[in-house]
Amino acid sequence: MGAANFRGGVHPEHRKELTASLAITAATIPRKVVIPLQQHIGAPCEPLVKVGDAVKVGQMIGDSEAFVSAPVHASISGTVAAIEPYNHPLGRKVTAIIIEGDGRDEWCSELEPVEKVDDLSPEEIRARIRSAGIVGLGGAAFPAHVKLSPPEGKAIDTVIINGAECEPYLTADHRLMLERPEDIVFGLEVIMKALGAGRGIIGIEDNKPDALRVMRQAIEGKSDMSVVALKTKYPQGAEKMLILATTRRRVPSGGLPLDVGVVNHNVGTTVAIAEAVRKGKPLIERVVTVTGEGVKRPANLMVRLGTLAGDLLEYCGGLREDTCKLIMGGPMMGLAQPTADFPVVKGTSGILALTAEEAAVYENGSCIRCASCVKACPINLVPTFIAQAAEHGLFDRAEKLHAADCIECGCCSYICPAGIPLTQWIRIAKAEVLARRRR
Amino acid sequence: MKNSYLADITRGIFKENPTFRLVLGMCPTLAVTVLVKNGLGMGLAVVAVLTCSNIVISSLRRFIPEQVRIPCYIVIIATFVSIVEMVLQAFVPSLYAALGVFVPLIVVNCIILGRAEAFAGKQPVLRSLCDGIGSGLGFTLGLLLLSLVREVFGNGTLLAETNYAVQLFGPNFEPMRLLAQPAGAFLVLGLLLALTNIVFKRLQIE
Amino acid sequence: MNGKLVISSSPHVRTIQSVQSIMIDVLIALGPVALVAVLLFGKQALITMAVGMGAAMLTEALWLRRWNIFGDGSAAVTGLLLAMTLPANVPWWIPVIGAAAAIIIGKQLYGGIGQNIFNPALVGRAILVFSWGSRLSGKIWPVPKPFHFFADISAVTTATPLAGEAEAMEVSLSQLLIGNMAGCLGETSAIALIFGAFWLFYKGHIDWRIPGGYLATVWIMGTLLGGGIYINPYMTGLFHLLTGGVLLGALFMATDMVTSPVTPSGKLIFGVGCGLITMLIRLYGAYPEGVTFAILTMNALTPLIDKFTIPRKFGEVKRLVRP
Amino acid sequence: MEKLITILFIYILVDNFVLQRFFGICPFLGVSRKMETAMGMGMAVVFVITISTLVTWLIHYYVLVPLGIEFLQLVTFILVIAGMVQLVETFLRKASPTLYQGLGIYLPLITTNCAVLAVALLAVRQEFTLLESVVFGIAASLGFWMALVIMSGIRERLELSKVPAPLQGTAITLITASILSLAFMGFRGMMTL
Repeated sequence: MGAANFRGGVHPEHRKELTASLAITAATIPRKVVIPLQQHIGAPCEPLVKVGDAVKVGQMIGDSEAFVSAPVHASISGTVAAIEPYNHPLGRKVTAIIIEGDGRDEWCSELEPVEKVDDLSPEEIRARIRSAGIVGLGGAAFPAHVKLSPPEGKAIDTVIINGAECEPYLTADHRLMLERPEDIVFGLEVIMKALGAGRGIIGIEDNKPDALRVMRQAIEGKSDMSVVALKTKYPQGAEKMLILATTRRRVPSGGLPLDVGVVNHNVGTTVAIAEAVRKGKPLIERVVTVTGEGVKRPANLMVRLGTLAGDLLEYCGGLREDTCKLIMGGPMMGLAQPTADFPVVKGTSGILALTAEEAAVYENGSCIRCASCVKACPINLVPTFIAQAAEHGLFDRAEKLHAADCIECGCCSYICPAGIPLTQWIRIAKAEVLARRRR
Repeated sequence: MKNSYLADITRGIFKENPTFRLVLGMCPTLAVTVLVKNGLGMGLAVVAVLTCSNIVISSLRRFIPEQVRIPCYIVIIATFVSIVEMVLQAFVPSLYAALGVFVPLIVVNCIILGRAEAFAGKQPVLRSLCDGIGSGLGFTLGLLLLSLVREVFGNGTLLAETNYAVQLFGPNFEPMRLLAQPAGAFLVLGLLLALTNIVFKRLQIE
Repeated sequence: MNGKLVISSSPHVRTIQSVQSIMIDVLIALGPVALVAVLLFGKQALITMAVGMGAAMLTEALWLRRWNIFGDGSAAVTGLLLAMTLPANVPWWIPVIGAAAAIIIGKQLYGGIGQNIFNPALVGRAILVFSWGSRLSGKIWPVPKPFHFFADISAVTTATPLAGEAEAMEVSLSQLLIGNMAGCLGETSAIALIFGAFWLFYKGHIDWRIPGGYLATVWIMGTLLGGGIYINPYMTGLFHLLTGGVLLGALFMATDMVTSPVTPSGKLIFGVGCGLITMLIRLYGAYPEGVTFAILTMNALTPLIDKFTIPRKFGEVKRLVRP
Repeated sequence: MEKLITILFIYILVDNFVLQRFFGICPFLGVSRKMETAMGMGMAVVFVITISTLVTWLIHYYVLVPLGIEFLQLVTFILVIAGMVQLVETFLRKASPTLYQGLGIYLPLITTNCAVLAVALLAVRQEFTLLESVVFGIAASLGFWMALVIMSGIRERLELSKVPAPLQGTAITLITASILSLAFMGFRGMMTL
């Protein structure tokens, strides 16, 4: 049997060799952190502290009443210097709590550590995960406890841990699998328990044989878990593609994984869940791959949330002269940043500095109808037609062509020989179509 | 006042040229323009019908009830077309044969009904006469241009099948036969249209 | 770090493939065919192809007022493909007019690369066929003189194998494969055509569906009707595959990206349609060859095919697959 | 029977009314911008041509010829067609409102579609029998419909492409028709009457 696969996708250069062999090291604890009150999908948090308050590491400093939300915690000890709007990597200013550190790194612990999962009920697990402020660390930043609370009548039988890490350059998840396999297995157990799921699958792209080996060893003796080798192809880590590849189930258009009895979590999230449940540790740090030809010393770093990207890049030796693009996330779906003055948030899997040589230039040439985008689209759309409709403002036509189903993976733009920024056009169409539906 | 008569004539030839500006009466334009002789013949036949029907419709405009005006117009036009058909058949049978079914089809040539509806049904007789002549000549001009291109390059002749026939090129010339085919008619008309679009744009700018 | 950071929408990396690289791949794929044509028909083949390519590139450069004669390479492909559909002994002005018509009428009037509805090379060829038909698709074709580069190939002529029963009987299978027979430059050698097409398949520039649908339809119709009750026993399915422009058309013309459907099922429909029309014309029409008309007709139907074959989107299922 | 099939085949493909015979060019250029209108117009034309051919044929052989007034052919035919269009319109409005909604707006335009009169005249000139005339009408109008729909598909695509300004609209449509006509010339000689 070959590696698990899906239809479509592209094969961008991996460029993971820059950091794949570098073990995760802790970055220095910053003097100042900026903690946005919204680092997740859902309702923003209200601050629980005032300017001038002293805070300790792990202290909850923002929370919300809403179910779909996640609290935020202080990631260093010190004083709250300001609560004001600050640059957010998603592109707008968001109210953030700015903490000046005292350099002492004093921890506060509100949760009791547990040694055995069996001691906790599903409700307790969910409560711990929520209060730890855990969200999807793969980038989507969807609150983890919400995913673990399926609505009535939706039975979940399978939990998939996403270790595909199909984005080029990024190696954070890869390193976690090599270095923290027990945490991942423990986290998976916890998730399965919370959902009452009988099957756990860890999906890993087959360009990471060492991770496959380590994880296979880690699950030895656990009959309800399996490690699946995935064909190396972008976007193998996209929710729908991963579920199709590992279980042959198709998430219906407009539906969620739980519609096919599946919940999936990223490797990083799983580790965070393990730590929250076992040690009571809130989400105050995460692994960030700082890489790209523009970075002088690429690294996989354990970074306190709220650390400014500029400080992190400084720690990695600074940027090269010919850096032309700074990206939060991977090169396929990440967001280009105008400055390095933005904090690491829960969804920051990587900080990428690309030189002019690596970064693509899209010039919006004439479509030659080569159908590369049609072949590449994992969702079976006809990207060039949607883009064309969007370009001419024909949003009815774009809707008929299923613009709203686009997962914005970027395959079509990547593969287009004419250099048309198809994904960008489709995003415009998708936004318009969704806006019209709401109206 | 005189100026307005002249304007009625020139408007049909240039500004509202049926072929190039209004894109009307395309069927005969494309079909009969293989030779200049046919194009010219068709053009003049339309001038005759258009002028006569314009005069009659204009002079009867107060007596034709609004609701049945279209059938009335059609009967008037059909009458003149029948007359022209018989005249052609009697005096220039070769032309009549060449134009074929397109002679009776002048009835449904949208230029004629269009002028009746837009102009002759509302305007006095003299002006309608001028309008008829103008639009008719404009149409003839279109046919002439198209048939000129098609005959010269598609056949290598000028005014073939008439007493003034000229062989334009030497014996080694191989004419572009395509232009004499239906596809050639579409092609040349399309190109001429684009060309007039360019010319008119330039004129309007200056 | 100097200068400003560039802000743009993701993705931030891109394939190295470009329109130009695709066109160069097509030219490479046409290499073997061109080589065989020169070996068979000598200098006249070389002149015809060079003139066709040159005229096409020059016309496009003049139209676009561009100094770079090669540009994205699409004009060179059009010119070469047009020359491939001509016999070796045409006068020089035939490829010149054909290439100019192909570029202007077939392509630039529609707005240039990617915008045209019809395959430009075939538009050029169709215009030539109906203007100077006796020059390029008459009954009399030059006979190849292999390896005689300077020979005058117009001296000895014959009919194409497609002309009728007697002519079909005269060619052997090896002749059909190697191309040592009367025909257009790019139509004679089946081996060279298939060899070249492999490069395009390897590079992923052509989808199997168009040539597959085309060739299968021709073979099936040829076997059922060509060698059966109609016309003659020598014109079998294989004969129809290897003669005339079927291979050139199916592998290089019908697969033209711009003028064929983009959807997978659309491509198959397109291929089958081309095959059907080609064989209808060959078996029942007035012309011995139908490839040009078949592909042009299907080009016209491409927007409709595209419109009605939009693939089913991911997860578009009524019933959920649950274990 | 064979003749009927031949007529059908010839007037759809070989001697296409629009592309080879230049009948109905004005609606062909005018309503081929959108697929939906092309479909509606095509359907309406098939409807009207079939019925009017039947009626004009009957009038010609049972009224005009016996009375010896063939010179009135043109006037009667065009009046019959105009009347037929009116009649079809009224009938449809009562009998099938949905169909009327689809075809209604195109019906008045058909009076000046020269294809209708051309079919009526040619049916008589070519001395077709009644059945042959009706088949001829169906074939000619189906050919018209086909050309219209093909062109509408192409024009919907052209609308999104970069056709140079002077050619936009009718000019590029004519050039497209030219190449389409070229392609259809390949069907020549497949069948003859």
